[in-house]
Amino acid sequence: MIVLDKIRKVFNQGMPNELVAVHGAALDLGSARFIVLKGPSGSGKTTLLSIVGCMTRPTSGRIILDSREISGLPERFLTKIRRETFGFIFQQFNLIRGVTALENVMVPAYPRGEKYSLLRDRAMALLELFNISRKAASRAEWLSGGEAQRVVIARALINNPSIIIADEPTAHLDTGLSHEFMEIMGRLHQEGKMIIIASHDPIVYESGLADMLVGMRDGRIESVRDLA
Amino acid sequence: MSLMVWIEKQRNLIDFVLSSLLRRKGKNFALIAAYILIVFVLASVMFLTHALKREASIVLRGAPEIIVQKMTAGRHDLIPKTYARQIEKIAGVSSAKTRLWGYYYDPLFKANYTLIVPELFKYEEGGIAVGEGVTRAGVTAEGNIMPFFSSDGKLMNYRIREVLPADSELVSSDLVVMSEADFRGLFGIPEGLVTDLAVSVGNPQEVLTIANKIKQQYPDTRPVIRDEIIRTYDAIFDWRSGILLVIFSGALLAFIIFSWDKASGLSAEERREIGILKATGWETSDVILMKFWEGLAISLTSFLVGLLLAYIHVFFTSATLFEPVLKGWAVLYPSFRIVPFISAYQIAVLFFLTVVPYTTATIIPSWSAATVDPDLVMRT
Amino acid sequence: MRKSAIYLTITVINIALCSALFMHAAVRRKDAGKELASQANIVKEYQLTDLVLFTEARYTRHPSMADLNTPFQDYPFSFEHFPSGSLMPVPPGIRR
Amino acid sequence: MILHPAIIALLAGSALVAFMLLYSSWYGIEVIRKWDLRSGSELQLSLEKKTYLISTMMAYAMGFQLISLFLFVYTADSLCSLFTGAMCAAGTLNVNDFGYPVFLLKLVNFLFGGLWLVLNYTDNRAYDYPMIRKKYFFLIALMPLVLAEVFLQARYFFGLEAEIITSCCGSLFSSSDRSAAPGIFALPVRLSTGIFYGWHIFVLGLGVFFYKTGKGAYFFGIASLLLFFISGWALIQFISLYIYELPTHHCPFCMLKQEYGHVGYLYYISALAGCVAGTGVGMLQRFRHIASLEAVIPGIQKRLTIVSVTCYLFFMLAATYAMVFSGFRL
Repeated sequence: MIVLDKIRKVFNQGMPNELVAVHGAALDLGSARFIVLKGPSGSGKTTLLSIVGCMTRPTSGRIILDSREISGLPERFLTKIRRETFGFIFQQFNLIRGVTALENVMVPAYPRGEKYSLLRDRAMALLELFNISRKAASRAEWLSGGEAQRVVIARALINNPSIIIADEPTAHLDTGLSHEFMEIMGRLHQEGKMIIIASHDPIVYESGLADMLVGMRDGRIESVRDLA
Repeated sequence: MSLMVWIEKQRNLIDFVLSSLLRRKGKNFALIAAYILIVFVLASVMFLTHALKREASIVLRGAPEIIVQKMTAGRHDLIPKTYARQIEKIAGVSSAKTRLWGYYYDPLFKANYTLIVPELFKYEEGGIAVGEGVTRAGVTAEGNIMPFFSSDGKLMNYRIREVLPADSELVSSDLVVMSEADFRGLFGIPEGLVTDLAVSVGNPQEVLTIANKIKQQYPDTRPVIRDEIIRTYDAIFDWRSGILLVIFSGALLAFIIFSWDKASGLSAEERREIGILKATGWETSDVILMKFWEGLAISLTSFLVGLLLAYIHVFFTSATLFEPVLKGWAVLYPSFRIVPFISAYQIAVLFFLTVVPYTTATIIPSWSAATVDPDLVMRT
Repeated sequence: MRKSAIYLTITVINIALCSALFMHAAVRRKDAGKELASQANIVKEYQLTDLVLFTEARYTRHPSMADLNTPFQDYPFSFEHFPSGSLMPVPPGIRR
Repeated sequence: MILHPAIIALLAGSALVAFMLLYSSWYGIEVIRKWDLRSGSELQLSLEKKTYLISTMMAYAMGFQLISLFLFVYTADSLCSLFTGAMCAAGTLNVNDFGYPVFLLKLVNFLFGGLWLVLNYTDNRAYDYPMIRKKYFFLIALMPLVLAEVFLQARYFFGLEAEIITSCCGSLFSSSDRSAAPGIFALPVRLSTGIFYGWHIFVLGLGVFFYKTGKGAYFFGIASLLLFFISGWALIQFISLYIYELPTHHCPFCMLKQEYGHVGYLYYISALAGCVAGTGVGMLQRFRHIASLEAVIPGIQKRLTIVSVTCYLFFMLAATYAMVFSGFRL
């Protein structure tokens, strides 16, 4: 369960180039839902997403995750929550170059100190799940768009998060791959994971999978539509 | 956190460090090569000077306890034998022996020899014993004749009766040992005068007192104490490695600036990479730890390899690369195998001189890399 | 094999080699006893005071027997000019 | 000044440590003035980032400090041949007035720095950094000591001129008196051995008691701090005699040499680690009621207790070993 209360995020505070990215956003995102954040670029979607995902701390306001206030936590502790709760999929694939697909999937779990063989088996199983285990030993930059996309999803799942956050995931995919991506997201949602996607791509917000549509503009929440 | 988890975490981080180091092979190998070179040169200097210092202090323990020289107008002058008899009477002096020695410049081979007269010379007049270096410089051998020009211009021929053992070259390389009569004849030194005196003292604690007494009794002399000689060698070699270090510190500094620059000049690619790590669940201290392992992988490897190479250089090849420096313009250069006097202390000093500055130089850059905001990857 | 395992193996080998140096040094020092004794014998027998390291000039050959003014003996205003002189100062023990 | 590689290394090393501490203190002041965890302002975020840098720097600085402590002693030892009458580090340190103060400052700074790291480690385990101001005050208070060390060390090395006649360890740490060490150290052997073992066992007992019941942390802390001094005193007073197997050799430095199998390192390191860990237990006791630390502190204290007790036990066993297997009898 995630509740946002009067979230405000300011960049370059007190400088001439001060920028208010999010203006007092208040939102109850509930739990285990499929949420799409809709809005033009520069509307504050990404910033809001990174605040929800415990990547950035808001300048003011409160975030409550599973009835615990986390907005005042220093980074050391936020990271732990982020690692255990969220899986991320970025606009670019953001795979680490020069490293194999398998290692790319494993990297987020490295600091946890899990036994290496177990971790590797888990990563392989995920690659298997998305039918790209044959590419496990290929370097990230040798993967095709579709393969990279699936490796990225596998990476987001390696720490077994309950919430998946995706920022403009289809921006660099063709129509076919975009549909495939949404299909996988639908499958994960059915398995009980909460999905939060920020996008202005109709394939995403008209897919019929979302049960909550949030519209944003100029750093403010414009509309909240519950489709469930 | 249990120990196994901790170890596994460190190993995971090392895995990642190696992946990312190998990805930028060229740059990192250049860095490691420069690092190895630095360690190699420093370690070679320290190994060489320390080993020579130790060897000098062991070997020279047999040198005369006090050498008494006469000074005339500020110059070392011949000393009358009567001084020896007077000095022997000082309480505590067990003996005062005369020494005859000097230099001879051989115009044929452009080499400087040291000519000495031992207390007891084994061979008859006309026979000499020479050091290994002399036979090399003069292309001669045992049984051959060696020509010398005396002070009044006459040609004197001496037969080499013995070549001093090769393993003593460090102290005997340029020696020409001859009888007293030959020496006096060659240089025209009158009877009754000698080069200097070697005084031995019964109780080692009294050496200083006796040196002072000699100085009082004969104000025109200068006593040189053996401890002073050994101390002088210690100081010479400490000074030498110190000064080389100071000269070398320019290179060291340049290297440190280079590694600082390399560590802090994060490319956009590296920043993005660390952003990815942090966004997907690495904490700042994990990244700092990862950077610590990166620094350790580079510095430990370079340190150990540099150390190995320096050891081989100094003790297997007798510091060939430094020979021009040690040799200078000398024609005679002893060929000696240096006895490897090394200690953990030297390793610690080297470590402090190379690894510590490198590590310090990378602390701030690796911190600033580690504090890249995780949402960086979302904003770009 | 994991990369960390390879690296750790290499490092362990490196450290082992470095400790082998110490053992080699210890063995060589033991062997050198004869060599050192032979040198010490010569030193004692001929009452020597210095090592034959720098034979290029008289005062570099016997640093312990030299004076502060030795380099200038040839000519009062000449500067000391031998290569080893740039590395080796006049011994401090002679100064008093 | 003697131009020796180790001297250059030590001077450069302590300059680096001083620089790191100055830098940390500078930001420490800012943290003390402006820290506000509830705020998400950019200033606060950048201060939080700085705390990582300061922790890292301090950890490195302490590592260097430990190496430099031994390097300092060892360098003094290797320089002794340059000074008439100096036979080991004890004589060289006595060449001018700065040698011993530097050595003592190095010890003290290591102990305080170790305590700071314990405090920092604990504070970082709490989600609201409850001790942040205290720990930076501590850091700033540590500053003058470190600067003094750097300054005195430079004075010491610059003041070294070969050949000043000094007293060696023979006259420094011994007297003809049968009851061994001079001055404030002098106590009958039987009594001092008794004090050494008595206090050791007392501290070990307190440690076990604290581990079992969680009570008596302050006692344990103070007792183990005292034990450090008692151990050092015992080392000079009588343990050294067994190590050297000589009736008048009380030098605390010679035991670091190869001739004695570098055995001194065991004593020094175990006493230093035992003291930092043990005193840390007492220090943390003050903070155990802070809400966010309540769950954290007892665990850390227990681990520190294990470290401290193990180290001191090790010290005692090593000393006993030296006494039993020494050819020397008092």
